[in-house]
Parts: sequence; structure tokens; C-alpha cells
Amino acid sequence: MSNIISIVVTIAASLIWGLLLGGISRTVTARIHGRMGPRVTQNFIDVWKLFRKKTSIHHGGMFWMAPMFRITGAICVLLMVPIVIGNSVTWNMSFAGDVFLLIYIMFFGCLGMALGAGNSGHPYAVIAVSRGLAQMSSYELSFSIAVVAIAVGLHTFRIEGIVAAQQAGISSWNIFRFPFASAGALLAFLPMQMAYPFGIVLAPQEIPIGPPTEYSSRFLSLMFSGRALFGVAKLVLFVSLLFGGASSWLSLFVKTFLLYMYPVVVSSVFPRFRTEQSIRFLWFVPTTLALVDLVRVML
Amino acid sequence: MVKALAVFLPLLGAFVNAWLPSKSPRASRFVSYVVLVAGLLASVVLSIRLDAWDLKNLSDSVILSTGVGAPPLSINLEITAGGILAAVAMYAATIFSLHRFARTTPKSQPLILALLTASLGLIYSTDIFNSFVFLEIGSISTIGLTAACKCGSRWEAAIKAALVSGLVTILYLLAVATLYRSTGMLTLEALGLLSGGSAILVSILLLTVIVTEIKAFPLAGWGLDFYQGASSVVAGLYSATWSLAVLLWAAKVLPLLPIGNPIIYAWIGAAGLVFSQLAGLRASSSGRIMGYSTSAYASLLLVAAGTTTGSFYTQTVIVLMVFSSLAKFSLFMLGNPEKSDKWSGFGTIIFLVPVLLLAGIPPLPVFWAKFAFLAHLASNFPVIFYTVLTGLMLEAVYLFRFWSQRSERTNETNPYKPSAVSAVLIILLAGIWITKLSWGALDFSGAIIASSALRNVFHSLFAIGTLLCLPGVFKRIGREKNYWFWLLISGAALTILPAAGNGITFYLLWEFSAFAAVIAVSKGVRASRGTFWFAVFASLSGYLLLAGILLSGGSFAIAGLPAVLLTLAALVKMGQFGTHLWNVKAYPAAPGTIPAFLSGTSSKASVLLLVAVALSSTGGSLPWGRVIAWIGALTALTGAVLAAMAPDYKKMLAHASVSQLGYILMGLGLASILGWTAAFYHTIHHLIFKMALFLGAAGVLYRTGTSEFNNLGGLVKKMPWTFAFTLISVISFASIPPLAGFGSKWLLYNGLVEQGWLPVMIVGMFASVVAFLYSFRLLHGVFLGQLSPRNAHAKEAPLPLLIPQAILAVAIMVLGFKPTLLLNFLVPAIDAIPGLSGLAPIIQGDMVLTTMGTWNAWMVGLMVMGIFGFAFVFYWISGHKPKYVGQLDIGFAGEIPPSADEIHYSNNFFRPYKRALAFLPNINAEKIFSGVNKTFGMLGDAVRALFTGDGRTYLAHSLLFLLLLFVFLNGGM
Amino acid sequence: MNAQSLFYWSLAVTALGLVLIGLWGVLTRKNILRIALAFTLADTGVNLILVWSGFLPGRSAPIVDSSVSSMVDPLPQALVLTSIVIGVAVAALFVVVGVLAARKSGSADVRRMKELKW
Amino acid sequence: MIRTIVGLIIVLALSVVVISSVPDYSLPSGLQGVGQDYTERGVNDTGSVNLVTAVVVAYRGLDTLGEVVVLFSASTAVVLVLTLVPMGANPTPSSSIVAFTSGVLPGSIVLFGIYIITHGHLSPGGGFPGGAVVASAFLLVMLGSNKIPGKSKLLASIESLAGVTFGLLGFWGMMMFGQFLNNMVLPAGSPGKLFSAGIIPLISLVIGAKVASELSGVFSSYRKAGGDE
Repeated sequence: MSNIISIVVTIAASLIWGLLLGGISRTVTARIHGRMGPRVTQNFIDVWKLFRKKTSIHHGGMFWMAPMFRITGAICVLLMVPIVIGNSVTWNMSFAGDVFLLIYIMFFGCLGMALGAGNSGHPYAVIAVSRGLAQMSSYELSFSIAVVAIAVGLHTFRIEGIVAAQQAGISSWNIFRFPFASAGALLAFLPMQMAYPFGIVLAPQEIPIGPPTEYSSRFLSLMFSGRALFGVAKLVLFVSLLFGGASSWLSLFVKTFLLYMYPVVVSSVFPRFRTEQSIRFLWFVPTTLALVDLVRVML
Repeated sequence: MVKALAVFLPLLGAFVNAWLPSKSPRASRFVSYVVLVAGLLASVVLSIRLDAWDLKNLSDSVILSTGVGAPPLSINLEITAGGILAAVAMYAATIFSLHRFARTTPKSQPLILALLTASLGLIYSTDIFNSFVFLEIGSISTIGLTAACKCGSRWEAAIKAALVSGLVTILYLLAVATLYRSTGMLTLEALGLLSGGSAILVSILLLTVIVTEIKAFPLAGWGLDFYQGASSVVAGLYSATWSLAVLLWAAKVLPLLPIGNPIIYAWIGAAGLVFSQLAGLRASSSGRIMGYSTSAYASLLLVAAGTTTGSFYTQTVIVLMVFSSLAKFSLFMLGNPEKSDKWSGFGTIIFLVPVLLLAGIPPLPVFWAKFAFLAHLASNFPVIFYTVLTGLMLEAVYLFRFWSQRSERTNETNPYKPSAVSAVLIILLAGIWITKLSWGALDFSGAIIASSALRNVFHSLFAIGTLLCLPGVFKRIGREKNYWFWLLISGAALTILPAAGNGITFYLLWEFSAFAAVIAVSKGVRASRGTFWFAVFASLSGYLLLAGILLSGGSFAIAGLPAVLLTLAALVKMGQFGTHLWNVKAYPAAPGTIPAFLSGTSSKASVLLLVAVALSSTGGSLPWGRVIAWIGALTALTGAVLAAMAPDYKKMLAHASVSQLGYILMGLGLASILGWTAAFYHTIHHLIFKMALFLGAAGVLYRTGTSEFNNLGGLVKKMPWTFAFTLISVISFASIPPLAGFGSKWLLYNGLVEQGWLPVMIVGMFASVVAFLYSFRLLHGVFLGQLSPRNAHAKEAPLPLLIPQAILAVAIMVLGFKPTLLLNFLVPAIDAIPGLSGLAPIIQGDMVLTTMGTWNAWMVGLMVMGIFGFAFVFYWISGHKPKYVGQLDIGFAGEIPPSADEIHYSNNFFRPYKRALAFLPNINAEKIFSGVNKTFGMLGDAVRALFTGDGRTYLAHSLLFLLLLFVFLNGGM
Repeated sequence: MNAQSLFYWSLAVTALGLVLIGLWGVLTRKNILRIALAFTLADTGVNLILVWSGFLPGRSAPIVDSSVSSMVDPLPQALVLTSIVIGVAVAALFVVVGVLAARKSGSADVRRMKELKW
Repeated sequence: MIRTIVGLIIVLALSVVVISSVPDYSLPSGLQGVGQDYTERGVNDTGSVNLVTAVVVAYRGLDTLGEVVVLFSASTAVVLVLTLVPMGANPTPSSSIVAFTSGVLPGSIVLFGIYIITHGHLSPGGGFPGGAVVASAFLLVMLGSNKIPGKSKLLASIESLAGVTFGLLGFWGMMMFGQFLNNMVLPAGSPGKLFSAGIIPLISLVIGAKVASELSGVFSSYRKAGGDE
């Protein structure tokens, strides 16, 4: 029972935290640009407003189901990661799989999203998907090398195991033990968060908001929520993998907030790559970094 | 009396016919048929009396003595059992072809009968001068028939034959004079009495005569020109009678020549085989191709004469020569390819059977002889074995090209020419007969794969895979022809394959299945290129398999080189390591459900082979397992990239298939329990999803008639079920939990990490991510996006295609949620194999544990389905129902989009990715293979420059050959 | 080497010479009819060799009317009879085909009969 | 030029080959092998005084049958091939000498030929030479005539009949003695007589007829296919 409560609480808290982080990032970006920006709570208002819309359209079954795929993928990732180290109730479903499962289940939402975009029949949406998949296949390379390097280095594929191995002080954090792999993973984190210079998927000037171009009303609301949840899930995952996990709720919030700010800040000062530039950069720079640690581990 | 009738009846007929045709063509034809049929009956009676049909004692004979007294005073004809079999074939061929001559040139009947007489006399003759007389009758009749036929180059063909026959006469008579002066006798046995200088002289003279007459390289020039220039009917009759007789006569004389060590024949033959077949690659006219094939068999005869003796020699020669001659006969009887046609149904088979026979494919008669012969070579003369095998492979290439080009042409020629049909029937019957005789060599005890559990896995995979392809066989589109029979044959052979207990059984079933599949592919529309490549690679893999089996002494108890060859055979069959060319060519060309069968089911035969090799060499480890794993990983990656770029649905699936097979290699290469579990799991999984995908593709093709992405899209509205099943398969092969595909990756990665093969694993992981590219491309390109007006009429795929997909989709779900059902069976079976390293995964309920990882598929499945179901139901029941809008009703800058086709983003889908890859050198398999092709072509051109077309050059060849032999023999003494 | 043996071997050399001249002609002449002629020459030479192989100087034809010991070998004579007839037959056909081939290609030059090659 | 030299080299090399394989340059002392046997048993076995004929027709009768077939095939082939090409133009008239001779000589030539054929087992000669002599008479007639010879059914009939007879004689031996072309199906008679030597005279006759008709057929075909068009 406590497990189910924990799951519900995890989802609700992550949703709120995710939407809030989104609002903060909008404000921060605006301030860097010298604007006031919207309110911090603007994202909550958007989601609610969209959810309440009376008229909505759809383009077919996959269009209909795509947001559900999206949110399912996000929640699954979230539930597979232990949230707070000390509190095993918040480990949710993480017993059911290891990092491999995590890596692959992250695609669940992406694929659903892509299918919805495809079903919408809008060329921009599909162009964005084509770019997104191309880019994803590139950053997943460095990300998975980094994860494998860390997991092999620590002799476990289980997230709990990886987190547990980092509990001996800050110096035992993987970001210090595996600096190159971490650098690679952190570089891969930027495109994961669609941050500039890798923001080719949502590129508003070229293909207005990308895959969800055709989405509106309740579907869009679900999609926003999914994105927020997925964001938090990724943050928790990165914190667990690289930054020693969260020993308490407070450290969780602090660590995820700081980690979240990293792409926001980077994003607002960089221009955008062209697609092939982005792909090539991701193939060579972060991959090489992650490989260094992999070789170290193998030796 | 019967003896005399069997030999001399045609002669009487010839004499009678010299008078009759001008009187009454009818009567003369009647006389010809009567003497031929009577002679045939007499020969059959003799053959039964000699017990020739069990092919055991082919040297048994009856003597037909002539003249006064006994040899050496008079001449005997020795009717051997082997000879009488050839005679039956000659009679039959003459009977079959007579109506063609009787209709066009009735006056040529005496010549035909004289030719037959000469052929019979030559194979029976035991006297060297008597042979000469028959040789001359044969040459003259041939020249006469050629000059009288109705084709443009007849004079030239005839004059070249005449030139060569003139030279042969001179050389032969010199040999006769030398022989008589030295020994005082003219029987063939007298050759053995020669010694010293005259022995050498007679040997080189006769050997030159023989090599020239049987048209073996390098003295084949005139024969090639002759086959090219003569009309097909004449060439056909010639090859079934005279050419065969000369070959058998040569087979009789060669062992008697006082040449010292007969291995020199084998060397002339083996080298000649390779060179002539190289040149054959460049031949384009069908007559010339047959000429090169004749040359190949002549060279084989030389090899046999040099390496075998006794009844084995006789058997090999008789079976090889008689049936190859019949095959050439039926090919020629089908007419000129330049006027020939794309035949339907059995027409193609009538054409194909002889081609397959010449290429030595089971169960056609030549197969058994070739197998035994090559086995003998492999164990005694390895270098000659390799040379011969190379030559045969080259021959297979041009034969299949010949077939594919020829079956492509169109016209109204009737393939059911009685002559050709009857010859093919005889070949088939003989195939059954010889197969029955050789049946004892087969072994179905399953000894190759000792573990019955693993054997059963393969048995059921092959059976189920074939069965699921069957319902859809009648849903053919356009001009696709009926292929169900060949599918069934191929599938049946595969299903038996795991039970094979020895090498020959395995090889037989393997080839049987492969070439039934080749025929099935050829039934497609414009399938000739695809079939050609398929056939070439199938025979390449077949020859590698053969070499591996034979070098390991006919069994699978092997290590070292044979194991490597067998492994290569499997890799070629899988399309790994650059050989994917055939998959990419054959799958799109193949009709209906055949690609599903090939990719899903048939490709697993190579997995079986690898498993067999691994089990029999060193207990589970493949030779160079790490290399194989790397090959698998790199193929997985390149295959995935190529699949993402493919412009065609079926082509993409072909690339994807090759790519996915790479994972099986990685698992098998590991030689650990986890690796093998992963390999078997993925084998099963690959069968399921790839069949579902290809069956879906078959449905799409059936309804839309196209498989190009540019013409597809938006079909989800028309074919929702096909889409659903395809989606499930795609999610599965993209390894996304909770469907079955994740399991194979999880097991594989755990295995790779356990053995520390991290670089392989990284490449594999990268490949699996690239797989997302093509998986989305596949779904979008066909089912999503805008529906083209072209396909507005499309309907859901027919049920015979849909139901198997549904079954497979359910299997994916079940395997995805409850992989332990399978693992509980697989893991103990694999754990029981001795020699595999690593630890077995531990299965606790739904939980699977390795030393480093955990996986609870059931919980993951519940979680995903729970959350998805909750969101779905919540959205379904709450709030306002969304309204469906048309496909053109999209946000398009406030305008109405022009047309569905223009806004469907499909062309050059992953262009940025391609651009990002631009730094790589642009290598592709097709270029490499066309480079290989070009190189071989250049070599072939260099060789065939020898055959200048000038008759005198051919004479010079013969004389130079004679001089070289002289130098060689004197140097060797 | 006595006179008889010199005579005996000079016959052989002559015959061989005919064969070789014929072969040389076959290899080098361009005109198809000359090639036919060269073949006939070589054929004659071979036939002589054949006869020679059973020949013994000073002996008579193998017809039984005197003592057996003074006969030459009958077999080569029988063979050569056959061989001559065959030579005639071949030459007859060769000439016909040669003439017709020449007519087709417009000249008797054997080098121009190279439609079929490689 | 190159061809001439290469041809020369080949031919010289061939002569070296042949000469080098001669073991010694002595005279053979006497008959050897089957030659000796023939001279010893020939008359007894066959009844033919002419041993060459005995070998040709009796001992190696199969060769002779084959030889007949060779000639037969060649003539059939020539006739067959030449019927496929256009007929020649009218020949130029022959000179009066030829015309006259062709009227006078043929009779005696044919007579001579028949003599040679029928005495093949007694004196030099036999079916082949005799047949050729008879054919030369035909040739002479043809040369002397100004007409192109028409189809001769007679020739074809003789040819066919002779061939069939030859074959049947072979089968006769097969039936009587189990040996194809056995000579002794007719009595050997006393050597040196015209009606002796078994079936040898019969076969000589058959061969003579056949050779004569075939060669004549070839000549007439040549004559018919004269023109250049």
C-alpha cells in the first residue's frame, strides 16, 4: 500500500516540481535576455487552461495516443529510479530493472511522441522527428558509453547499487570518480533537454515547436505534463548516476534545481547548431570523453 | 544378337534413309523412329542384363566380336554397363530431337543416324584404329549437320570443326603408326606395351587429340565457336551424342596412356577448369556459355582420370558426363535465347532443372557424383580440390546469370518443347533413382547437434515459420507466379535440417532448401537480378559449406580450417560482412510471403550451422569467436545505417534483417551461457518480428502495388490492423520494454559485460539506437503522414496475411511480458552444453538475475500497461470528445495545403544524418562486388583472348600444347 | 648404316617431311582452299608413314603365291586403304564447306572467318 | 610474317619431337605382332589369297563398314549441303576431244572397275579401288555432257541397297556364328578361285557399288552447285 502511495506522491510531486522548474527557467531565460518574463506559475496556468478547453481536434488513433505514450514513458523512467536513498519506499519500481532497462524505456515516450507527430500529417512535425531521432541516436551513444563505464566500474547495473557506491562523501561521487564519462553524459544531457546549441527539434524559427505542432487543448496539456515529468525523471536519474543521489528530499530538490539550471544557462547564451553539426559534435566530443573512462575501466 | 542390334540398327536405318526421304518423308521418319526405338529397347535389355542400373559394376561388359578370329587380329566391341547407360541416353536424345530435324531438313536423317552409330561405336570400341574410323564418322556427320542447319554462322562453325578434325586426323594416324610399329598391335591394351621414346610420342599425340576433341581448356577454342555458331538443335544433338561419346572414349583411353604419373591429367584439368570458367564469366551468347560448361565438364573428366581409378572412376565419369550432356541437350532444345522468353510455371522449371543440374545442386543426379568425387579430392589432393572448387563456383555464377537473363526475356516461344521436356523428365527420374541408390549415405539421427532440446527449438522454428508463410501464398499481385510449392519444399527441407546426422545430409538439405528458395524468388516480377544474386551467394555459401564438410572428412568433427569455412558459409548465408548484397537484391524482388520466409525462417539455417560448428569443434566456442562477434557488431551497425537510408520498404527490411542477425552472431561469438541464451532468444525473437514485418509488407504491397516510400504513407487509416501488428513488431525490435525485443538485448549486454567485451557492446548499443531511425522511418513512411490519393482505394490486408501477423504479434506480447516461459526452457538446455563459459542467469519467478543486472519483465509490463491504461481510460471517459479532422486540415500558415503528396515528408528522410556521415569514404557493397566482378571480368578477358576466332590459331594451340607436353614429360622423366 | 637401311629411313624422312610441310601450310596459309590442299599433303605424308610402318625393303606384296617369308605386313596396307578413303571423304566435305564459307564471308581468307570468337 | 616464323618454329620443333622418339635406326628384322599372324593364318582363316583384302574385309571388317559409313556420311553431307545453295549456271560446253572420249571410254572403264572389284580377294584391288574406277567413268560422262545432271534416283537406290546389304551380311554372321561380319557364313572354297573366300567377294561387290554411287553423287553435286551467285 505504502508503495502505491509513494508512487502517487512521486508522480504528483514530480509534476509540480517539473512545472515549477519550467516556470523558473522561463523567468531566468527572460532575465538573461533582459526581459521580465512570465510568472513562475505560468506553466501551471497553461496546463490547466489547456486541459479545460472544450473544443479539440485529433488526426487519428496514434495522434490520440501519443501523449499517453509520452507520459507513460516519463512516469516509467521516474518510477524506475530510486528517489531518496534513505527512504526505500520511494524506490518505487526500481527493483524491476537495471540501467539497461532505463536506457531503453526512455525511448518509449520518444517513440510515442514521434508516432503522434507522424499521424498528425504535418510536415514540420515529421521533419522535427527526423531531426530528433537523428540527434537522439547520436547523444545516446555517449550517454550509454558513460553509463556502461560507470556501471562496469562499480560492478553493478542496478541504480541502487550505483547510488550506494557514492555514499562515502563528495569525492566518491561518480562525477569525480569518472570525470570523463560524466563530462560525456553531461554534454549528452544538453540535447536531452533540447537546450541550445542542440535545440534543433523544437527550433521555433524553422519548424514551429516541432513534433507537437498540430497538438492543442487537452492533448497539449497532457504533453506539457509529460515533458515536465520526463524532465524531472531525467534530473533524478542524472543526480543518481553522477551526483551521489539524494539522501533527503531537500538535497534532491537542491541537486535537481542546480542541474536543471545548467542547460537553461547554457541554452540562453548559445546559438543553434545545424542538424548535421549537432550530430557530428555529439558523435565526436562527448563520445570521445566517455570512451576515455570506458578504456580506463577496461584496463 | 541383341548386342548387334543395339549397336548397328541405326546404321541400317541410315542406309535405308539415304534412299527414302526423296520418296516419302513420312516413311523415312517412320524408319528412323523404328530403328531408334528398337535400338533403344535393345540397349535397355542389355543394360538390364548387365545390371547397369544400380551403378555399382559399371565396368562389367559383354563382348561383341566382329570379323574373323579374335583380337588382336580382329576387332571387338566391348559393351560396358556404363557405356550402355550412355547409349540409352544417346538413343533417347536422338529420338527426342528427331522430329525437329525431320520437319526442317528430312534429308539430314541419315547423318543423324550415322552420328549416333559413330557415338555408339566410339564408346564401345576397343581398337585404336577402329576408334579412329568412328571419330571420323562423327566429325564428318557433325560438320555436315552443322553446315546444313539454318543459322547464320554455320559455315564458320563447320569450317573450324573441319580444320580441327583435319589436324586430329594427322596426329592420330601418327600415333597409330608409331604404336603399330612399336608393338605390332592395334588394340587399346597395346598402349600399355609401349616404352621409351615411342611411349612419350604416342602419349603426347593422343593426349593432344583427346584434349582437343573433348574441348578441354586450353584447346577448347574451336568447341566454343562451334557451340556458338551451330544451330541450337544441332548443338543439342551433338552434345547429347557425339560430345558425350568423345568424353567417354577419352575416359576409356586416358588411363591406358603410358604417361607415367596420371596426376598430370588432373593438373591440366584443374588449371583448365579455373581458366576456362574465368573466361566463361564473360561469355554472353548462350551457345558459348554451354560451350564453356562443356569445357568445364571436360576438365572435370581430366581431373577424374588423374585422381581416381577403378569402379569409382567409372561411376564418377558416367554419371557426370551422361547427365551433364542430357542437361545441355535440353537447354539447347529450348531454342535460342536470343529469341526466348519469360516463361511461366513449369516452363521456367524446364529451363531451370538443367541449369541446376550443371551446377550440381541436389537431388539432381550430378550432385551425388560431384559430392563423392570432391570428397575424394578433398581427402587426397587438397590443392586440386581447391582449384576445382573455385572453377565450379565460377561456373555456377555464369550459369545462374545465364538463367536469370534468359528467364527475363519475352516472346512467344513455347517452352514445352517435347524434346526438352522429355530430357528434363529423364533427368528428374534419374535424380530420384540415383538419390534412392545413394540414400544409405544419409543419416537423420541428429548427431550433429547432440542436444535434443536445441534441435527441437530449430525444428519448431522452421516448421512454424514455414507454416505461417503458407496462408498468404495465394495473395499474389500482378504477374507474380505461383510459388507455394517451392516455399513448401524449402520449408520442409529446413524443418528436417536439424535432424541431419552427417555432413552430406546437412549439405543436401541445405542446398535443397536454398535452391527451392531461389526458384521461389524467381517467381517474382522483374526478379531476375535479385534471383541471380541470391543464387550466386547461395552457391557461394553452398560451396564453402561443401569445402568445410569435405575437408573435415564428411562429418562435423572439425577444427581449424574446415570450421572457418563452415563459419564463412553461415556468414554468407546470413548476409553478414558485406555479403548483404544478396538480401538487399533478393528480398525486394521476391514475391508475396517469400521475403518473410527468407528473412524470418530460412536465415536461421545459418544460425543452426554456426551452432553445429561451435558444438562440434571445441564445445561451444566458434573459431575466432571474438572476430565473429565483431563482424556481427559491425554488420549490425552498418546494416542499421543503411536501413535508415533505404528508399524502399522491403529493401529497408532487408538491411534491417541483416543488421538484426548481427546480434545473434555477437551472442554466439561470446561462447558463454548468457551469450548463447541471448543468441537463441534473439533467433526466436527475430523470426517472430521479422516475419510479422515482412508479412505486413506483403499486405501493403498486395493492396498498393508498391513498396517505395515515396508512393506510400498514411495507410494507417486504411490498414489499421496491419499497422498495429507492425507497430508491435517495431517496438519489439527497437528493444523498447515491455515487448520481447528488450530481453535479447538485456541478455546480450549482460553476457558481453560478463566477458568484458565492452567495445563490441558499445558498437552493438549504438546500432540498436540507430535502429530507432529506421523503425520510425518504416512506420511513418508507410502508415503515418499523409495518405496519397494513389492509395485511396487501398483496403485492409487480406486475412491470410493478417492472421499469421496476429499470431506473431501475440507471441511478441507473451514473450515480452513473460520471457521466463522461454528462458526456463532455454537456460537449462544451454547450461547443459559443456564448454560454455560464464554463469547461467538465475530465474526466480518473474525475476531474472545475472551477476550485475536484474530484470523483471512482468513487473515492467504491468507498470507500463497500468500507467498507459490509466491515462488512456482517463482521457477516454473524461472531458469533451475530440473531433476528428481530415488529413489536409492542418496548421499550414493559414492556407489550405496544396495536396497530400506535396506535404508528405518522405523523400530523403534522414538527410542531415547522411550529411553528418559524409566524412566517411563512400564504400558500398555493390561497388565492391562490381569491382570484384570487373576484376574477374578482366582476368576472363585476358584468358579468352586466347580464343581469337582464327581457326589456324586453334591448330597452333594444339601443336603448342603437344610441344609443351613433350618438354614436360621429358623433363619429368 | 647400309644402303638398304638408308633407303628405308629416307622413306620415313620423306613422309615426315610431307607431313611437316603440310602442317606448316595449314598454320600459315590464309586461303581456305590452300589450307585444304595443305591438309591433303599432310594426309598423304601420314599415309606414307602408315605404309612405311609395315614395310620391309625387298619384300613383295602380301598376296599368297610364293613363300610367306618374303611378304610385307598386310595390316598397314589395309589401314592405309581405309585412311585414304577417309581422307577423300574429309577433303570432299572440307572443300564444300570451305567454298561456301568463303562465299559467305566474301573471300577465301580464313582470317575473315572470325565472327565467332572469345 | 610472324605467323610464318611461328609456324616454322612449331613445325621444326615437331620434327625434333618425332625424330627424338625413334629408338634406333636399324632395319626391322622381320614381321612382328599381328602382321606375322595374318601372313601365317590369313589364307586358312578367310580363304582369300590377297591378304590385304583378307584384313580389310574379313579380319577388320568393322573398320571397313565404318569406312563405308565415313564415305556415306561425307557424300550425304555434301549432297545435303549443296542442295541448300543455289544451283549453278549452265556449264561451258566441253571440248570436242573430251566429248568424244567421254562417249568411247566409259564402257571399258566400267568393265575394268568391275574386274577390280570382283577379283579383290585374288589380286590387288577390291571394292574401294574398283568403285573409284567406276566412279571415274561417271565423272568422264559428266564432263563430256553439256547438261547439269538431274536428280539420280538410281544412284541413291544403289547406295542404299548396297549399304543395307552390307549391314545385313554383318547380321548374318552374327546369327550364324555370334560374330558380326563373320566371313564364313559362305564356304571358303578353294583359295585362288573366283568363287571362294566366303562373303569377301560379296562384300567387295557391295563396297564397290557403294563407293561408285557415292563418289558419283558427290561429283554430280559439285557439278550442280557451280555458280557464284
